[in-house]
Amino acid sequence: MRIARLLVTLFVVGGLAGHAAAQGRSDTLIVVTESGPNSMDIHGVGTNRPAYQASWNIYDRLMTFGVKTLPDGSRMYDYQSLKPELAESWQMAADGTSVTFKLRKDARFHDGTPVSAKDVKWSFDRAVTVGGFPTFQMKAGSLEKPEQFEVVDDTTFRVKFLRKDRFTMPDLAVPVPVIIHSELAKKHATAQDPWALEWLKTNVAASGAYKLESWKPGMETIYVRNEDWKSGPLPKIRRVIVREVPSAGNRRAMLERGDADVSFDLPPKDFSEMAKAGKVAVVSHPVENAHAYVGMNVTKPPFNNAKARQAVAYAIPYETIYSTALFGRGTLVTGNLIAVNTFGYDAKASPYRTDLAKAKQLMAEAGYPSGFETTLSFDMGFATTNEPMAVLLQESLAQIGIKTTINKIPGSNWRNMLLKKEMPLYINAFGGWLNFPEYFFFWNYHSQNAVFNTMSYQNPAMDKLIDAARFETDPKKYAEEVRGFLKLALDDVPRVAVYQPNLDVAMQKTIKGYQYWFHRQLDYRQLAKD
Amino acid sequence: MTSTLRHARYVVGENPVTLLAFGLLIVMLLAALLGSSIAPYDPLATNTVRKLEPPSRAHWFGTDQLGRDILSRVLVATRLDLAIAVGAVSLSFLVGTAAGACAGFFGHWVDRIISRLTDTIMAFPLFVLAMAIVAALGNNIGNVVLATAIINLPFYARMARAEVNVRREAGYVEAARLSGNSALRALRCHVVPNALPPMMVQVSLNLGWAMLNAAGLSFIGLGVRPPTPEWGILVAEGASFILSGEWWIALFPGLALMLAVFCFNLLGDGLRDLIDPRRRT
Amino acid sequence: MSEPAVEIPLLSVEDLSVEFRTRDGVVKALEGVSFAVGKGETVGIVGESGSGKSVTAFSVMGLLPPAARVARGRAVFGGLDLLSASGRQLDEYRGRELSMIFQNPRTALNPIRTIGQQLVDVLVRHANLFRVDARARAVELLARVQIPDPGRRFGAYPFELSGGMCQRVMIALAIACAPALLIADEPTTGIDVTTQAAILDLLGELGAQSRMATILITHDLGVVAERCDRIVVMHGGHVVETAPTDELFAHPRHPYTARLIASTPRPGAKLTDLLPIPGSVPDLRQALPPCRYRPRCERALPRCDEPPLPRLVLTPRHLVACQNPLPVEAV
Amino acid sequence: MRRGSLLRLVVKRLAAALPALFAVIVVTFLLMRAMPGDPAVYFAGLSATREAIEQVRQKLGLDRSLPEQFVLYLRDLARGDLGQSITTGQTVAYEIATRLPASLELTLFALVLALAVALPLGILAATRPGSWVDHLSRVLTTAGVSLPTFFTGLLLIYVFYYLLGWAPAPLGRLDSVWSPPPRISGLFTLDSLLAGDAALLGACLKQLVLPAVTMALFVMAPIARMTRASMLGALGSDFIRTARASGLTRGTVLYRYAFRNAMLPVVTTLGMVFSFMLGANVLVEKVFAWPGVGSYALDALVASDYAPVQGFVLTMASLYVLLNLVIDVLYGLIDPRVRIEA
Repeated sequence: MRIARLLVTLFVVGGLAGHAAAQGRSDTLIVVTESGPNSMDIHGVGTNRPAYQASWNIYDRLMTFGVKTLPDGSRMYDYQSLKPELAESWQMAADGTSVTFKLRKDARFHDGTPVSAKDVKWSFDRAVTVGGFPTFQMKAGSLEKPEQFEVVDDTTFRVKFLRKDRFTMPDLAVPVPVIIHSELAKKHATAQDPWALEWLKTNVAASGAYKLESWKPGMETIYVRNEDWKSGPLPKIRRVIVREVPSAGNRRAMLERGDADVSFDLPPKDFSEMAKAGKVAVVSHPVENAHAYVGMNVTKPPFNNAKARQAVAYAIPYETIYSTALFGRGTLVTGNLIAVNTFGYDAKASPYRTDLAKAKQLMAEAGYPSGFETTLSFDMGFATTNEPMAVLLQESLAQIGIKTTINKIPGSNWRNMLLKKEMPLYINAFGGWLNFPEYFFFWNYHSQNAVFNTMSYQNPAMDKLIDAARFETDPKKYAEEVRGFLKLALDDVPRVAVYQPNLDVAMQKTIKGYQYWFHRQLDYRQLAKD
Repeated sequence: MTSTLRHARYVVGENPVTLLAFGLLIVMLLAALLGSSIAPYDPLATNTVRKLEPPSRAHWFGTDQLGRDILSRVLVATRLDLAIAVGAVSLSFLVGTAAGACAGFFGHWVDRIISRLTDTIMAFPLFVLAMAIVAALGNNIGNVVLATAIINLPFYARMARAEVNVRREAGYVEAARLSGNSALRALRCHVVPNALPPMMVQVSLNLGWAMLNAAGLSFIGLGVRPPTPEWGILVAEGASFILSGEWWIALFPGLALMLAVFCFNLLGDGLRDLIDPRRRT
Repeated sequence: MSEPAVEIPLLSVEDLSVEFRTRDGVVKALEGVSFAVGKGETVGIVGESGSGKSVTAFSVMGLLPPAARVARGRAVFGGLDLLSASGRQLDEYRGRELSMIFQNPRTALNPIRTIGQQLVDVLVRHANLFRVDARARAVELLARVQIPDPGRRFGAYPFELSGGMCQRVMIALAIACAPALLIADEPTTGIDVTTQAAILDLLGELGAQSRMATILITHDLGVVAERCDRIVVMHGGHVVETAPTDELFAHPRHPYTARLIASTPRPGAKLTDLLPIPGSVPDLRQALPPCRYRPRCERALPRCDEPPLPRLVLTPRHLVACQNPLPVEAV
Repeated sequence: MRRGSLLRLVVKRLAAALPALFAVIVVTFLLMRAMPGDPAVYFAGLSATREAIEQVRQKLGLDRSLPEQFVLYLRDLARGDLGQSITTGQTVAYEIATRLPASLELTLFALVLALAVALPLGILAATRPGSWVDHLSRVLTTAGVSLPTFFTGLLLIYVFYYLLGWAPAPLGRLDSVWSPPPRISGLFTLDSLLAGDAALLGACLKQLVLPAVTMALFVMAPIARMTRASMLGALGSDFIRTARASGLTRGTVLYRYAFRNAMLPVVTTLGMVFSFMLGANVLVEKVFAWPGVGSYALDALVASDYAPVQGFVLTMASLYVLLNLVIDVLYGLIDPRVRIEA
């Protein structure tokens, strides 16, 4: 032991202790994360989630959401209030068919070029044209064609509406419609690549609050404050270092030892213990419009039988999963499909609970008195919670005669498997950015059969209710329609919601100003370090 | 026979470490044979009321996240781990030795082809090759065994080739041929039996390595399906609990894994002593 | 058994017993071996392989393998008992006062060091020379052992030389510091037949030039007959007879010596005259009779089974270990 | 070694390695395509429509037939283009160029550490075979090789970083308060030494210790074993007897005579150990967030990102060929007999 100490001392000679130095700098934020951005361009193909965080802090959008403080003192974005970012003001047309934005006159890109309306148009044209995720997201707000976007003059920009859609305005404040320095980008565009997708993947043409100082994919990303940022109050943090630390254990250790300031994505157990230990602050928000569920493929036996599906819903050991796999981080929903903080939430809506006798009886009614065999699949990338959940589920299902083989599927294949829609029984999760029940149901239960409708559930009655709710203007009718499709989904039960996950974040107690965002990424602009 | 026994006794007497290894092997074999009957609990049964309990009188090795008894899981895993190791090693031993023996015996183009193949495997970063094989062929135990066998092949092929070359030149084969035996028969009856003993040493050393390899694959999530207990998986599961102080979840299966590999390695040394006292290393 | 020598012998081995611990039990490789070597004298040690010749030499040099143990005895050289000397003391003596050359000279030299470097290593160690000066001495030595073009050979590796050349290098190593005693253990084994005599002649010359005593170990009586002053005959780890060369050949007293002489080809003898020695070298792992030649001996008597083995002093320079020695007229 | 013969040796060995390298390329290519995941689906994102997926597939060139894809791949390779990683968005050549030094540095450091312990242990054991020192060294090194590296790594982090706080955070090559030295070799320790920055060197070494120890523990056993065996062989050989008979000191006999000869098989073992380490440090890199090629390949493999895996395997295979070449040359430097034959 003494030799080891000597060795360590030897190696320390000359090096000042790393974390002491890090702590001494109150305007530097050290974030540790499982994986980092793979692109700086949110419009690119295959852009991953951490890239949204990079994009969110580097680029500006026309508008952003306001902030509200919850009863427990935590802060979150306010969907009801749109606030200016690059646009200093906007005006709805009297006929309601367009909106006109006035851009800030003092807004500059990082290279000093003023931001103009043609940059906005180029950026929006790009988002609706390149295909894939950005186009899809724009479409969710009825933003579909370049013709909708019009440059009025250098600082005036108009968006024409295709139809009356209450998602159009908020959709302009989500991460996708970023404003890109079009002149700079066009210099790097080619005939094959008119939107400079290649170049913008690794380069930045932005006007946002942070500049990219250095980016080593797979290692770290360093941001530095844009001192000339005018689209909001100047951020307090001068420099942000985002380090990729793949091991959750290491991330936790670093937080607890003060070597890191903030970390998302830790196993629920770590959050629960850190919250108890009290060394670091743990802030939690139930993720809006999200749940983890047990899905069943309704196109094939045995789960084409609603009774068999109900049997599963009665056999799930909800409480045990909640306390054991989740360590109580999240909200137990026992089948309820509308999240606690989403319109239409009704604590008593779901009839389901753990009731093995009832489950057995349903199995018999379904024509499977002696059970059946099937496979239970989950995404290996989320094994921390999925695996104990699967094991508990397997054990419980065995008691009603359903013998399952657990199938861990590597992340690269999981999406493929979801797309193929062949897995009979699986654990999965969904979360929507826009916090509306019909938005959720449209993607998950509508017979357009989007990839999120993993159960291949198709029911005209359901479609009718969802479609009606999407464009409903009468609040009363709307509430009724929501109740309607919820009831239908609960009766048919192609999927059983088990819990609503939390967005947990652990940070040093000196970190102030954290707020929850629907995109679940960290907004450096709001943070401060005492 | 008695002289062999006396020799064995001498080797063990000379080398207490070998004795230790033999002891460990016997314990391990017993655990593999009787595992499920001597395990105090059902290794698969969860008991969430008693989750994450440290070692106690009721649970000597503590319990895991789902309240399963770790001692029982470690005990029951012995059989599977041994099976993976033995399966992988015997597969690569059989195929590798046969290929290597053919290469060494026939020479010429047979030798060239087989040597190229082994060169190719050797040039791969072996662990990544194993990962890719399991990922490509499907994530199950059978493929873990296969992948481990493939990355071990070159060692056996090369060794068998070298041994056969030596024996061939030593004249066994000429003699057998002159007395009217076919080449293959000479290979089977004279060369292979003589080359076997030194290869057995390799087998023993390799068993340990195969186990570690399988455990490594488990660690990154490839291999055994939950809830089947397997040491590598148990360590991997426990790894995330180390920092929160639940060290027993990873430690005990880790120790079991280590002891098993340790035992095979020492046993290889002991075997070598038995076969050839001069080549002891 | 004492040696009534005229002067104090250079090396006096007394009652030397060596055992080997093996997995099959203890092997008594040497038992009660005694003999002496005078200054400048050339003594031959002969016997079949396994008779203990080399073990005797290795014991004297302190080069026994770890499994061997000196059970009894002394080997006094220049007032120092070599058998109880420390490693450091031995290192001071070896190479300077007493040195040894081995059989198979090609493997006896370090394969990855030039022969010159190896000579220099020894010279630097014992002759208090700097490496630069040692080089000149080394070339000189190579010339002395009649290696042609010594300056160029200095940089040669052993594998570039013939066996005979290597043995010359070995000899150069051994005589580098002008030792008082040189032990040559089968120096011609592993060497081309045509050069064997040349090597032996070189050894003889060097011994004569510098009054260096030599122990010549061989299984070939023919070799020692011409070159040695005295001969020690060994069998099964015992010294069975010691005598001046002429007397030994004229009047061998031990039955084994007689057989050995009879089995050695000599000039003028016919092949049909050669007699094989019956039986084989005793297995030293078994329980042994006091006289280890007993099972092969045609002159054995019942009292041969009774210990101890007598050691008869026939003349001050002729000793034999036998209950029933041959009469003088036997040959 | 004469220059001509060295050159001939190099050329001959490289030519002989070409078929194996080509086979490696083919096998990797096929293995990657045999993966169950569909990169087009994966990278198009969850919300992608079928058309979007097809678009991505076309962009990645995966809509072509396998032979076509292979020919295109070979054509790019011939131009020195290893392709682009979709996960990180960078070219594979760039990533490997920046990450390989990290892996090499870790591996070299671990090897030096292992040698520093294993060589003396092996020699000590060889000079006293069968003694308690011998047994102890055998048990210790065997224990090291019996531990799965990921387990050792986690344990070391827990004890030395989390509990004792002696080691720095397991955060890759350098704490973020430091900026890396100007790039010369890519090895931070060497570069900071060249830059004359002792403090930076200290910081680099601090990060290196735990992962290097983890790896060193694992490879000590084969080195110690081989050293012991070949030392035993050398010590029992005739020329050592000659050296002792010449009264050379114990040190000279042990090091200048026995050890140098014993080095030959040890060097061969070292080559094997080194290439094994390069392949096996995947898990160590993962545990210590070490930005090497191993963790890069692992991530790419999990994501079915073809180009990085292919590039990684090819780099490793080439490295393996080079390494064997270096060992042959080294062998020639130690052993004059080999020189002549070559």
